[in-house]
Amino acid sequence: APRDAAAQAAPTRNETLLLVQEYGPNSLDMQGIGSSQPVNGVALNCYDRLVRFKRKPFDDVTTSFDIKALEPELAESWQEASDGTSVTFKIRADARFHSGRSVTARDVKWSLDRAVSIGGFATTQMAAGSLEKAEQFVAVDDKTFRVDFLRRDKLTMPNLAVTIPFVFDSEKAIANSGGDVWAKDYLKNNICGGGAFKVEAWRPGTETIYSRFDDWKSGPLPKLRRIIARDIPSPSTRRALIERGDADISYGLPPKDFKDLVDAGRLKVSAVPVPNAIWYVALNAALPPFNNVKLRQAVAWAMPYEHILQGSLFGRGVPMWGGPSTPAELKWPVPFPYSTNIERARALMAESGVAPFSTTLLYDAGSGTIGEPMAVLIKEALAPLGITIELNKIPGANFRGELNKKTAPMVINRFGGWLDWPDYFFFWNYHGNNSIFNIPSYQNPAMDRLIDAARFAPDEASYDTNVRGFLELGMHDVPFVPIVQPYHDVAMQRTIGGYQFWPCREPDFRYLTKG
Amino acid sequence: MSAATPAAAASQSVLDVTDFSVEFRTRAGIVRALDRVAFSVGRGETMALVGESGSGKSVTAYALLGLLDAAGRITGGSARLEGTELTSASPAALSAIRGKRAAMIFQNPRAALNPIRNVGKQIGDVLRRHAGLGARAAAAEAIEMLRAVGIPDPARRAGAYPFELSGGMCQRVMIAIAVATRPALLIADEPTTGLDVTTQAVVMDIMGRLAAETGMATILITHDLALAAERSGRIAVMHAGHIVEDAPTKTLLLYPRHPYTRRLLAATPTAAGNLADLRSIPGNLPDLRRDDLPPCRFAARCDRRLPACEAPMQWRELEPHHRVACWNPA
Amino acid sequence: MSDTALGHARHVVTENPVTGFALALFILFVLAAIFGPSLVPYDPLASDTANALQAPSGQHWFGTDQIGRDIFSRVVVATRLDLGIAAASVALVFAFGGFAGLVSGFFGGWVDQVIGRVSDTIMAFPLFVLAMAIVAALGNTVPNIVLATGIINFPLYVRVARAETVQRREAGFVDAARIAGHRDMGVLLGQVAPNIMPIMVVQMSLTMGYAILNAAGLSFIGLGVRAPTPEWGIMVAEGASFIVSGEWWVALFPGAMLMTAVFCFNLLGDGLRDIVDPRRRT
Amino acid sequence: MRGLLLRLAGSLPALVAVIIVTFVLTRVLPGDTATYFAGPTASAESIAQIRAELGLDRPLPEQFWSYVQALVHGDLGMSLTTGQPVLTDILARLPASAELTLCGLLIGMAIAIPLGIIAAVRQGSLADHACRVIVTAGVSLPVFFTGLLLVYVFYFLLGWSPAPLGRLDAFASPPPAVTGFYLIDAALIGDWETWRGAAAQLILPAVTLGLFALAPIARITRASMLAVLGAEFIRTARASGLSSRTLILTYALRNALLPVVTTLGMVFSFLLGANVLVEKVFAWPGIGSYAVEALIASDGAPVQGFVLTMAILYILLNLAIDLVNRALDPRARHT
Amino acid sequence: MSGQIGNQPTPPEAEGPLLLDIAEVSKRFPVGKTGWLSGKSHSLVHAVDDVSLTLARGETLGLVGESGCGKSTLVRLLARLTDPTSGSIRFGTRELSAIPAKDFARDPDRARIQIVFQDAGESINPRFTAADAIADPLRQLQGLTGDTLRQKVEEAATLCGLPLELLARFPHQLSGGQRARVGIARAIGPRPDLLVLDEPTAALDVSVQVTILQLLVSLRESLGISYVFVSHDLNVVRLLCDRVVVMYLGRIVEVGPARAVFDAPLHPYTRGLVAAVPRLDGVRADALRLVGDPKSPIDPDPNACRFHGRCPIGTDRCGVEMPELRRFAGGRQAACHYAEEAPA
Ligand SMILES: Nc1ncnc2c1ncn2[C@@H]1O[C@H](COP(=O)(O)OP(=O)(O)OP(=O)(O)O)[C@@H](O)[C@H]1O
Ligand SMILES: Nc1ncnc2c1ncn2[C@@H]1O[C@H](COP(=O)(O)OP(=O)(O)OP(=O)(O)O)[C@@H](O)[C@H]1O
Ligand SMILES: [Mg+2]
Ligand SMILES: [Mg+2]
Ligand code: NI
Repeated sequence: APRDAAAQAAPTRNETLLLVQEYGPNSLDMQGIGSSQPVNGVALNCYDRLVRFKRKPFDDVTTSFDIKALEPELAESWQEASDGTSVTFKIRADARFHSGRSVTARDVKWSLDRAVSIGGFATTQMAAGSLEKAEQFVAVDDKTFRVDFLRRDKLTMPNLAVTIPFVFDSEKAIANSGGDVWAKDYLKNNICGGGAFKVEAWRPGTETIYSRFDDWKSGPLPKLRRIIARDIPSPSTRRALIERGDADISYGLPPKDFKDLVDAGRLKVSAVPVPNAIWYVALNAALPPFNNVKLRQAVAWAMPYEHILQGSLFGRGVPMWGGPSTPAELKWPVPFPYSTNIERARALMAESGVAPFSTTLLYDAGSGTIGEPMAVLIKEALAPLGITIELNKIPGANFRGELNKKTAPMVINRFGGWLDWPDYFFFWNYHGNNSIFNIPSYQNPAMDRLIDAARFAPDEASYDTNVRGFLELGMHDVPFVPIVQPYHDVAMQRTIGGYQFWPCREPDFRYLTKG
Repeated sequence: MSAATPAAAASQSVLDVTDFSVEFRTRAGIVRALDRVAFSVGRGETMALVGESGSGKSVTAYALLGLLDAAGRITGGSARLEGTELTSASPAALSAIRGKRAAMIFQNPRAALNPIRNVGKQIGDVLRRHAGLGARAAAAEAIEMLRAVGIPDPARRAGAYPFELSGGMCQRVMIAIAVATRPALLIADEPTTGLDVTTQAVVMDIMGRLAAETGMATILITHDLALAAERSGRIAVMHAGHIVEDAPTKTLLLYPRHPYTRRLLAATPTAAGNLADLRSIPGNLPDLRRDDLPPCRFAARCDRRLPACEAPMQWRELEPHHRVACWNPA
Repeated sequence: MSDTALGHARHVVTENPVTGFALALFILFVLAAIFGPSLVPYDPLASDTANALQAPSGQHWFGTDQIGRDIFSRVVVATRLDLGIAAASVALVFAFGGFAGLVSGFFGGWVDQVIGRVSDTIMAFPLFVLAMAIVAALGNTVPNIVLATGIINFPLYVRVARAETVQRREAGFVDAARIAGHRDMGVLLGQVAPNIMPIMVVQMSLTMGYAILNAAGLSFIGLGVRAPTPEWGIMVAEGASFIVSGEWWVALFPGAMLMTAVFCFNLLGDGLRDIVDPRRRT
Repeated sequence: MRGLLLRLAGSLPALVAVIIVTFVLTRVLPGDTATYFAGPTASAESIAQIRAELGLDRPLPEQFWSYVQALVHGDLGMSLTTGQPVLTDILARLPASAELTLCGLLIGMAIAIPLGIIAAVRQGSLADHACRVIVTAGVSLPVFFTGLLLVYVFYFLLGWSPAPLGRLDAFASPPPAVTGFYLIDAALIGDWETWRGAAAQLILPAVTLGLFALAPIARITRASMLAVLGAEFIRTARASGLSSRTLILTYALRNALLPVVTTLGMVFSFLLGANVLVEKVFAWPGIGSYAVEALIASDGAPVQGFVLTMAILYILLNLAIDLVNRALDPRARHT
Repeated sequence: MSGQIGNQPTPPEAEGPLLLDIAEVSKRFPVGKTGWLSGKSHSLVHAVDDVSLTLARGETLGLVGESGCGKSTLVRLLARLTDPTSGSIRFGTRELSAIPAKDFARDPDRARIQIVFQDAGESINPRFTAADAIADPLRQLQGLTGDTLRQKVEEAATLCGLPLELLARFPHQLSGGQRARVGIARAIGPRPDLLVLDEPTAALDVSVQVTILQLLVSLRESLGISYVFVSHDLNVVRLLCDRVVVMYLGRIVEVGPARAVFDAPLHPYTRGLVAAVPRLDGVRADALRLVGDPKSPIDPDPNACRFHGRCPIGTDRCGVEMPELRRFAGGRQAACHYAEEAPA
C-alpha cells in the first residue's frame, strides 16, 4: 500500500527512475542458492559491503571501476597486517541499518560467515578469493573487523568488493529466521540491511520498486528517491519503451537495437566491453575429431569472424581475431592470431588427416538473437572444410546440463569472469581440474602449471611470464576459438547521468541522476 | 388464357385467388411451381387442397402469405384477402396481415414451435403484436386460447415448453397461436401429418369447431383424400402447379371429372376396397424446370389425351361450382 | 441438381467466390511446396552479411534477413516444411482421433468412457502449454512438433467424429448393414466411417491452419524447428524483433505467407463445410 | 444440484490424470533444474546440495507421493524462477490473466456475434463473404505477431496507446485488491483515473486476443443462426407476423445462442492457455507467461501448479456453461 | 416378371407350419444416462411388454398401434437387431432369443429374416449406389462375388420393378418410390422366409404406395415369403394383411383376422382407432373420439390396464387389474375386461 506514503512528500517523477529489464530478481538474497543475475542489483543497491572498487571515468556516459583499487563503503579504513596474513577494517561509526540499528563487526562476521557456509554460488565465489572458512572472520570489537588470510591471494581483497560479501542486519535476520541458522527464507523475501535503497514492493516477475534510504551514510546520498524496475520480457517492447521516452533506462536489448540507438543518437548508450568476457566456440579437445590440434586450428582459421561480428552482434563487440602470433598485451581477452582464411584452414585440415565429418553445434536458446545467427554462420563457413554441422539449440535449463556431460563436440558460449585477471579466466576455462566451464574438456599439464603459477605468483615478473605462457599455449591449442569480446550496452534517456559499470553488470542506482 | 371467375360467390369470399403464378430461380433453372392458380374460399368454408407431393400445395400457401424464400417470387395474378391485394403488398404490410387476418399452421407441430419459449408466451407474442395487448393481458388471453383448443389445465400448460407436450397438444398450441387473433383465413398445411389417427381426429375436430365458431375460412392442405373428404366442404385438386379440378366435396368424390382426380381416387385405399382394384397413376409429375412444359401438365400421364390438349388450358364450369381444367373430362 | 460430388463442388465454388479463391490459393501453396525449392532465386541458407537487412528491392523481392539471407527464397522454400508439418500432424490426429471418436460414438459404454476421459484430460490442459511441454520434453524435432500438434488436436477430432457417429449409429443404413450380415467393425469401418469422412475433411482443413499457427507459436517460444531450416513461424518470430526497429519486411513476408496459408485453410474449411452440408445439397 | 455435484465428481478422473501427466512431463523435461539454479560457477557439491534440497535425488514415485501429499495440503511447491510459493504466484497472477482473457473474449464477442448474425441473416451476400474474410483474417496470424504489430502501430508509431508496461502505468499504483480485476477494483472505490489507466493498458492485448477469438465465435454464431433461421419454428413465427426484431432477437438468437455459449466456453479456456504469447509481448503479469518461463527453466512446480489451476478452471468453466445452458434451454433442465 | 426367376425359398419341410413363435417377449430400455459415477438408473421404458404371437408360413401379419407403442421395437426384436430383455423368439424350430444380436449378423439364419425400413432413403447408405445397396447382403451373407453377384442384383431389381439403369444411382438421385423398391430388393435378395416391413409406405404418395403394395403382394405370391407389416394406415393393413395385431403402450391389446378386427373391434382402443380413420365416404357424426394422450411408457403400473384413464368404458377395475389377452371366437384375442360388451 504505497497509497499511504502519498501523504509524505512523494518522490517526483524527476526523482523516480523507470527501468525496464527482461526479468527481475527471483530473490532478495544474492547469497541464497538459485538467485538469478538481477539479484546482484538488489545486493548492490540495498546492501553495503565493507569496500567497493574505486570508480574511474570510462567515457562521457559511463564511469567504470578499477579492479585493483578499493575505496571505503561500510569500512571507513582498513589496514593490512605487516606480515600480510590479515586485514583489519574499521567500520563507519555512523553506519546504520534500515532498522536504525548501528552496524557492528558482529553483523559483518555473521554476513561473511554466511557467505562462505551457505553453499552454492556465494560460497564458490568467496572461495575464488581464498575466503573459505568462518574462522577467517573475526569481530575484534564493535567497530573493528578482521579477515585472516588463508594464503596470499591477490583476489582476496577485490573479492570483498563484489556483490556477494554484503552485510546483513544480523540481529534482525536471526530474530526472524524461524530457527534457520542463515534465515534463508526470511532474507529471500526481505531486505535486512543498510544499503542506499530499500525494497518498497517486490512482485516477482512483474516489478520491483526501490525507495531511497535517507539515512544512508556509506556514500553521497543518491539523487534518485525511487526506482521502478519493470519486467518486460519482450525486447521489442523494451526498445519501443525506451525509444519513445517512456522508460528511462534499459539494458539487455539485442545488439541490433543498440546499434540502431547509437546510430540514431537520440539516446545515450553506455557501451563497455565486458571485462574478462568473450563469445567463443569451444571444441571438445578430449574427443575425436576435435582432439586433433590441427583440426582445431583449421576451424579457427575458417571462422567467419567479421560476418559474426556484423551479422550476429551488429558490431557491438571487440574483435578477438587477427592479433599478432604472440599476445601484444598481457591482459584478457586478447585477440588471437587467427582470422578468416579458408586456404590456411583447408591446408590445416588436410594436414590434420581428418576426413570430412558431421558434428553438432550446441548453443543456448537463451542467447537468442546472438547465438542463432552465429551458429548459422559457423555452420555455413565450415561446410567448405567438409564439416557438416547440425545446429542444436538447447533451452536454458538444459544447457548447463549438456555442458556438464562434457560430450558436446562444439559449443557456442559466452563466459565472463567478475574478477578481471587473465589467470582467473584461464583457471575456470582451461584448467585441467575440469570445471563446468572447461567445456572442451581441455587437459594439458603444461597449461595447468602455468595457470597455477600465475595465480599465486610471488612477483610481477613471474606473473607476466606465466600469463604469456598460458596465453600462447591457449592460442596454439585453441580449445576455445574466441570470437569477440561483447559490449555491455545500456540505453538511457539523455537526461540520465551517472551511469556506473560494475563487474556484476547490474545498474547502480546510487550514482544515477535524472534531469 | 383467362381463367373463369371462381365459383364461390364473390361477396362472401374471404380469399380470391386468380391467375396466381409463382416461380423459383434455382441453379438448375426456373421452377414454374404455380401456374395461374385460381380459387376462392368463403367465410366459414373449409376448402381442401389435395394433390401428390410436389404439386404445389405448400407453395400456394407460402406465396399467399409472403413466406416464400428468397428464390421464389410471384410472377403474376392476384390474391385478395378480404379486399386487400396480397401480391402487391409491402413486406411490412404482409407481416401485419400474417397472424392477424390470415394465419397458418404447419405439419410437425413440435418443430414448428420455439423449443425454448414456453407455449403461453408464444401465443402471447402474437397477441401482443397484433391485438395490441400488454404482457399481462396477453398471458391471460393465451391461457384462454389454450382452453379454447381443449388443452386441460391451461393455466399450468401455458408455462410448458414444447418438448413437454405431446405432438397432438403441440398442434393444438399451434392452432391456438393461429386463431388467437381471430383471423379471417386459416391455412393448415398438412396439420396432422405425423400425428396418430386418433390424435388427428381430435385435432381436426377442434379446427372444425373453431372455424364454425368464428366464421373463419379454412384452407386444408393435405395429400390424404379421405381426410379431405371428411373435413372439407370443397376440394381443389392440384397437379404440378395447376388446379385441375375444383368442386364441392361430395360431387368431386362421386363424379370426378378430371382424369387426374379419377386416378387419384382410384389409387386411394378405402375401407371396403380390394388391393387388386387399386390403380396407381402412371408416370411422374413433370419436371417443372422445363421450358417446354405442355399447357396441360398432366397430358403426359393422361390416357384421355386428345390433340386438343395442346391448346392452352381453359377452365370449364361443368355444372355450378364444379370447375375442371381439362379438354376431355370424363 | 448435380450428379457428382465434383460437379457439386464446382457449383459451390462458383456460387461462393471466396471458396474458389481459397482453392486457387491452396493450389498455389501446393505448387510452391512441390516446386518451390527449384524455382527460388537464391539458396535459402546462404548468408551474406554484407547485404543483411536489405529492404525489398528488385534483387531481393522480400528483402534480406539479419544475416543477409534472401527472404523470398526462404519463405517459398519453407512452404514444403510448413505444409508438411501441418499435413502430417493433421493426418496423425485424423487417423487416431478420428478412429477413437468413431469407436467411442459407435460402441458407447466403457470404450466411450475411456476415450472420453482421455480427451477430457487433454482438454483440461492449456493446449499450447501442453504442446510446449511435449516438445520440450521430447526435443524440438519436426516429428515431435508434429506429434505435439497432433495430441492437442486429439480431443477436437474425437469430439467431431463421435458426434457424427452417434448421429449415424441409429441410422437406418446401419441397421440395414447389420441385417445384411455386417458385424460391428464392418458397420463401423465400412458404413459409418465413409459417411463421416466429409465432415472430418472439413475439420482437417480447419485444423491445418491451426497446426501451422501452433508450430509458429512454438518457434516464438524457441521450441520450433531447428535453425537454419526456413520455417514461417521461426522467421516471423525472429523477424518480430525487427519490427520496432523498422525492418518490417523480415517478419512481414513470412507473416503474410503464414497468414495466407492459415487463411486459405480456414476459408477452404468453411467452403468445404458448405459443400458437405446436407442442407445445402439440392 | 445433484447433477452438478455428479458432474464435478465426474471430472475428478480427468483432474487426477492431469496431475499425473504433468508430473511425469515435468520430470522428463530434459533440463537439470539443480544445475540451472546452482548458477554458472557452481561446484558439483553445490549442485548435489540443491538437488537434495529440491528432492530431485529421490526416486520418482517417492517424489510423486510427496508432491501429492503437499497438494492435499494446498501446497503447490516453490517456484525457482520467482522464488515464491507457486500458490502465491498463481493467486497473484490469475486475476491478471483472467481479466485480460475475459476482456479479449468480450471484445471478440462484441464484434463476432453481430457479424455472425449479419452473415447468417444475409447468407450468401457480400456482407456474408466480408464477415467471413474479416474473422478468418483475425485468426490467421500468430497472436504474438498481431500483438507486436499493434504495439508498433498504436504505441510506437501513433502513440495512441499507453506504454505496454503491464497492467498499469509504472507510476500508478494498483487499486486495493478485492477481486484482483483492476477494472472492477478501481470501480469499486470509484477511482476512475486508475480505471482509465488500467483500461488503456488492457485494450491492445485484449484486442489481440479478441481478434483471435473472432473466428470461432463468428463461425459458430453464423452456423447456428443459419440452422435456427432455417428451422420450422421460425417459419411459424414469420407466419404469425412477428416483427423481424422479435423474430431475430427473441426467437432466432436465443436459440442460436445455445451452441454459441458452449463454444464461448471452449474459446475462453483456449484463450486462457493461448494468451501465454500475448502476455509475453505486453509484459502482462499473468499466469501464462509465468508458466512458459517456468517451462523453459525446467522449473516443475510452477508448471504443475499452472496446469492444475487451468484444469480446475476448465472444469469450473464447463460447469458454468452447463448452468448457462440450463438457464437458456428448458430442455437441459430436464436431463 | 417373376417367371424368369428361379425361386427357391428354403423352408425345410420338417419345421412345421409356424414360421415364427414369440412368447412373452419384453424389451426395456433404461432411461437417463447411466453415467460413470451415477450408478445404474432404475427407470425403464417398457417398450415391449410381455408380447406373445405367432406367424404362420406364408401369412401376412399386420402390426398397428399409436406412435411409440413399441411396433418398431418389436419388429427389431424379431428381426434380431436387438436383444430382448426376456422371452423367447422361435424361428422355425430354432430358438433365436439366446443368440446375441451382435453374433446374429453372421448367423446362417440371418439371411432368412430381412427387414424393409420405414424411411427407405435413410436406410440406404448415402455413399452406396442402388446396386451396392442391393449387393451388400448378398455379398456378406451368401459370399457372392463378380458376375453371379451382379446377376443376382439385377434379378432382385427386376423382381421389384426397378429399372436396371437406376442401379448406378445414389439414393438422393432416386425418387421415394424408387428408393422403396431398392429397399425391398435389398431385403428379398437373400431370399428370406420372413420379411419385416416397418411402415414401408409411410412417406410415399398414394399412387406410389399402391404400386409398392401390389409389388409386395406379387412377391409374396412368387417367393412365398411371410410378412410382418407395420403400418399406421389401417386401410392399408386391411388390404394387405391376413391377421392384425393391435398394440398399445408396449402390449398387445387385440389380435385377429384383419377384416374381423376392423369391422367389429373388441378392444375399446381398437374401436377408437378404427373410428378415427378418415374415410372417403364422409364423416360420421357420432364417431368415437379417444381424447388425451397415452400414459408414459416409463415404469408403468404393472397392475393397471395401459389404456386405463383414456378408455371410454374403463372402470376402477381396470386400474387395479391388468387385463389378460383372452381368446374369442373366430381366432380373435383381446385384452380387455369388457371385450364382450363390444357393440356388434
Ligand atoms: N425453395 C424452392 N426452390 C425451388 N423449388 C421449390 C422451392 N420450394 C418448392 N419448390 C418446388 O415447388 C414445387 C411445389 O412444392 P410444394 O412444397 O408446394 O409441394 P407440396 O404439394 O406441398 O408437396 P408435399 O405434399 O410434399 O408437401 C415442387 O416441385 C418443389 O420442388
Ligand atoms: N433405444 C431406445 N432407448 C430408449 N427408449 C427407446 C429406444 N427405442 C425405443 N424406445 C422407446 O420405446 C418406445 C417404443 O418405441 P418404438 O420406436 O418401438 O415405437 P413405434 O411403435 O415404432 O412408434 P412409431 O409409430 O412412431 O414408429 C417408445 O416410447 C420409445 O421412446
Ligand atoms: Mg407441402
Ligand atoms: Mg416405428
Ligand atoms: Ni447439387
